[in-house]
Amino acid sequence: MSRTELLRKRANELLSQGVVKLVLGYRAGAQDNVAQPFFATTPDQTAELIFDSTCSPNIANYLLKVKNIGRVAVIAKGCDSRSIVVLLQEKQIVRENLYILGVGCEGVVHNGEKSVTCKACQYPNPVIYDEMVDAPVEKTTPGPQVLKADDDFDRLTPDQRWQVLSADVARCIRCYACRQACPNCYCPVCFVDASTPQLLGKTHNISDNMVFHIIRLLHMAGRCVECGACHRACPMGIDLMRFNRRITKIVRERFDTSPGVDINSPPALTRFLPEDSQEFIK
Amino acid sequence: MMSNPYLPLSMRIEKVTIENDARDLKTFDLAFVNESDRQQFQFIPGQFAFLSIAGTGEAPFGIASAPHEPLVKFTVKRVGVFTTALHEMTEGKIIGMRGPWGNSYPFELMIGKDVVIVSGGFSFTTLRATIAHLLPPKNRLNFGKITAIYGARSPGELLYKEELRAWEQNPDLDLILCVDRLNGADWPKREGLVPNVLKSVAPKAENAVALVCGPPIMIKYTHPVLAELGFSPDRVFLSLENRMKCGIGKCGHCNIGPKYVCKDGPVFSYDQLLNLPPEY
Amino acid sequence: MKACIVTRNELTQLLDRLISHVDVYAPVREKGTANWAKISSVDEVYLEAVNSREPAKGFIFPRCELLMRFDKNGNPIVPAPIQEQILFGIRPCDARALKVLERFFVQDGKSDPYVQRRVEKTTLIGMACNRTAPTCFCFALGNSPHDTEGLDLLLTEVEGVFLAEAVTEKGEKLLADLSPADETVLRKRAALKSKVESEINERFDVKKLQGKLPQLFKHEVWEVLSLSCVNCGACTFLCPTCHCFDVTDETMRGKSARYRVWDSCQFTLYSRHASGHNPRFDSSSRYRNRMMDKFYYTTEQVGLISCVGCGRCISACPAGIDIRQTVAKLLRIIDGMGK
Amino acid sequence: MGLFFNHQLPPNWTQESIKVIITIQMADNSDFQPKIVAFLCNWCSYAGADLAGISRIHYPPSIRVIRVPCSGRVDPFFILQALQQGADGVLVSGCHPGDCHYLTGNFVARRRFAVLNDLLAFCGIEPGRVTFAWVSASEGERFAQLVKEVTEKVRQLGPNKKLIKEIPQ
Repeated sequence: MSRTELLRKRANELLSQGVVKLVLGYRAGAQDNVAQPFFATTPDQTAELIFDSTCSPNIANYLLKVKNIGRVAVIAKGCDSRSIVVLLQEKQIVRENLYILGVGCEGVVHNGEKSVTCKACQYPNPVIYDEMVDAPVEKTTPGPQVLKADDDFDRLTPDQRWQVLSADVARCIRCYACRQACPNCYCPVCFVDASTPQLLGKTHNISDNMVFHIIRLLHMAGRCVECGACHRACPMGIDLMRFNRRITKIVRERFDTSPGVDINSPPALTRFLPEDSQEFIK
Repeated sequence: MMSNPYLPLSMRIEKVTIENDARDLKTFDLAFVNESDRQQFQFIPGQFAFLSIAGTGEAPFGIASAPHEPLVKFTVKRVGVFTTALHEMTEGKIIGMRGPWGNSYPFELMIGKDVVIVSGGFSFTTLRATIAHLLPPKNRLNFGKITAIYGARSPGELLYKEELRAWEQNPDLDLILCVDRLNGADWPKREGLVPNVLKSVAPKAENAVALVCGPPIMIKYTHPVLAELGFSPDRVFLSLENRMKCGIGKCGHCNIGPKYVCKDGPVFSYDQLLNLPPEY
Repeated sequence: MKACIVTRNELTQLLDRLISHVDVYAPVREKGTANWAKISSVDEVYLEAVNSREPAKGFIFPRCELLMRFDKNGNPIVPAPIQEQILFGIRPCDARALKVLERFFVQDGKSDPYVQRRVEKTTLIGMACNRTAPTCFCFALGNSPHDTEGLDLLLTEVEGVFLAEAVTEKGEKLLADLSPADETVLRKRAALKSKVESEINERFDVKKLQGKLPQLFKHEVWEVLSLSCVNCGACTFLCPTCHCFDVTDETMRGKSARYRVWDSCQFTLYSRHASGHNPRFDSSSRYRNRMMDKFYYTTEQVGLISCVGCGRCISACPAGIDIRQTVAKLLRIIDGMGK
Repeated sequence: MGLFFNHQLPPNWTQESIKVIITIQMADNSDFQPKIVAFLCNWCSYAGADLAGISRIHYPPSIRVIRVPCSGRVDPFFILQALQQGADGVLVSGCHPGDCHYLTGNFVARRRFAVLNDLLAFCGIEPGRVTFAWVSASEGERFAQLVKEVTEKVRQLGPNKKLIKEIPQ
């Protein structure tokens, strides 16, 4: 049986046996390049479920929508499962209400090719699950790696780096698709929406755009699992993964931890060690 | 360039009155800096205008004064950045105002009829304007019995206290004041929520028009009572407040279905609203 | 109106002449697709990607527009109007969208002066589509990839040369001293038209939709439809007809000014009252508002539906939502209601 | 006349030479006075600054102090906002690790600052625009020294041209 068939079979069983109230997965999407998150509530609906390289939205994002309806089965890729771990650590969802159907992932497509983040994926298989739908996939990429593009970028002078990045974020239309597509951006009131006082200007200028992206990253520090959902969501094609890769690199190198891998190690910025490096402090 | 509806007229703050014990409600009486503006600014009670502070922002408020009154009156609650800045303004300061926007209460329809005014909290403003507009002899004769029920959380929260005292003595107007709960306050008058008081006062419905303005919750419970008293939906008028940015039906924020509160409202008859989505 | 044949050279000359004395904007290559930019030479024009990443609405309704500057005493100063501008290579769907915006903003009585003065200064040279993208569905809404609505001049590439049809006086002026088109070209063009239209298969009964939508307000379908929506503003910001804006003041080092910036009905903040009460507090009501606005509200307001079938919301959606599927579903429900 | 000696120019008054002088004057960045926003923790660094003042230790008048209860209160947003508003430099200072009045405030802050520090470097904000330091209540001398260094560094960097917010006109 194909993976999709196995998936439908299990989803169907879980629903008909009443183990779960709802199966959260994907169905064929608008164009052939983005699958649509799908909420199957009856066994026959599970026939619509699919899992393939178009299933790029981070499904954990939708757990927050259905967290109050009882036990939910969720079809999770490696990155999705890491987001779930972060959400569990931050007490946004309850493990008992989850039934994680793990699926191995060979990477998702974006603009017709393998998504840039998947090319460096460290966790193609779920880090947490109740059952694997079929056999785990081979991890193809070697240990933590920064793309060549990043090395080249680092060689630039500060001014050149600023040039590149500010030109990129200058195109940001502040539609906040990046925020909305991210499962770990769940604040009831985002700092950009804070109105008393208004923290961030609404007009379009490099400064505000850049500050938006920097603060967004700081909020992601120790929480971003590099799923690339924001990167793929950006309608202006801003290279958000360049920022995300950097923030995870910083966290990895400074605090020797990767978010959402170990449920017992809380997000890096919520804890500290007395011996944390402070070479940058006078 | 054609007349620009976004340009504020400059107004001088003539008088600032603290209205309530909580001190978060202030009334600003504004005078036009330019005589020409004063002549052009023609409005009818029920309409609203945007107050504006350069570099801080602007926000819409119902006009609380009647057309014949010399100063334009606004009562503002301190909630956000703009209203806080406004509350810090003192007499003599210049601020901006643009308007008047929106429709008004249906005075043509009200002619020869009784008028029942139901209001709660600080949204009394445009109804205060209405009463002030109806009372002068030349207008008063055109209308039947005027009953006004006005309630607030506590005695200290009632607006325009001086004026209310005077109006209570006024034979042309039957004014009933009430407060939600007394908790110890010395209050000789009614205690109770506006809808209940309305029920007990029971103004007669035939040949009468009801004007309602208050918080969503009050409106919700007032409708059934009015229906019970026999007010048909087309004789009940509400003044709505939605978030709005432009006042001329362009910014999109204040839509209720295909209607814009700023352009087609803020005053809607209840039967109009029954045909619109409940987005207010 | 006048119709002429324009060879590539003639077109180049025409553009060069325009570029020399007005701002000419056109789709240029950007990040693997096309987007609008000011051009200094014809070579920059890039029409291979069927449509530009962003719609052309920014030219009459910018993402961030200065409404007024304030002097030291807080008196407003309105900025000077823009220069004449020409949009070259705009697609018929986007031109139609600009028409919708114009109708909405420029109405007798309450006109928006900022949009109005931009509209007056803008000339639209359209380029008919001879092929479609998978997300295109203008024809499904009863429009055509060869429509002239809203344009001043429409160019259609016919076997290496261009058929130029003037739609307005503005457009006709541009065609001075060009040879008129003959029958054969017009016939070939008609063939192209029916060919490209045949690439779009769906048909939507828009009249039925707008007539019946008001009855769907309390329908549970919105709950279902909005489940996969994450309420980002991508669809609305890339929509060529979405026109909602926020007014915001800025004060920096003594300078202060008032701007308007695009806003989206998909945001929670959009409809939240100062009191905290929010008439459209949940995802489904906001999703509903967008669909209703496209196919019902704007027909009440300006007599046109405000979806032109450009398909940007489809390709931009991070959740793979397809407005065509939504419309189809709504129509199915409406048919169901009939029985 | 001083002008001419400063710039070794021929003492003549032709339009030429005066134009040259003006250009030189304008290009001359030496009299750029940096504005530096300093977030000082109430218990250590602010007291340190106080001590510097009381002990009459001279340091450049370039800093604008904002007192915060603890370095842990310093939201990275504050730092960025200072730069947006036009500060040429930002100094953030709190108690030495272990001395925090709230025991662990500066430990938590330290991780946050580390990330911000690296991120700003990545974005191309010149190293030295934003400085972090630990200054105790007894280190008046050190505080003055620190301000001297920071001011000097920022003067070398020149005015903040990157994150400063120019509102569209």
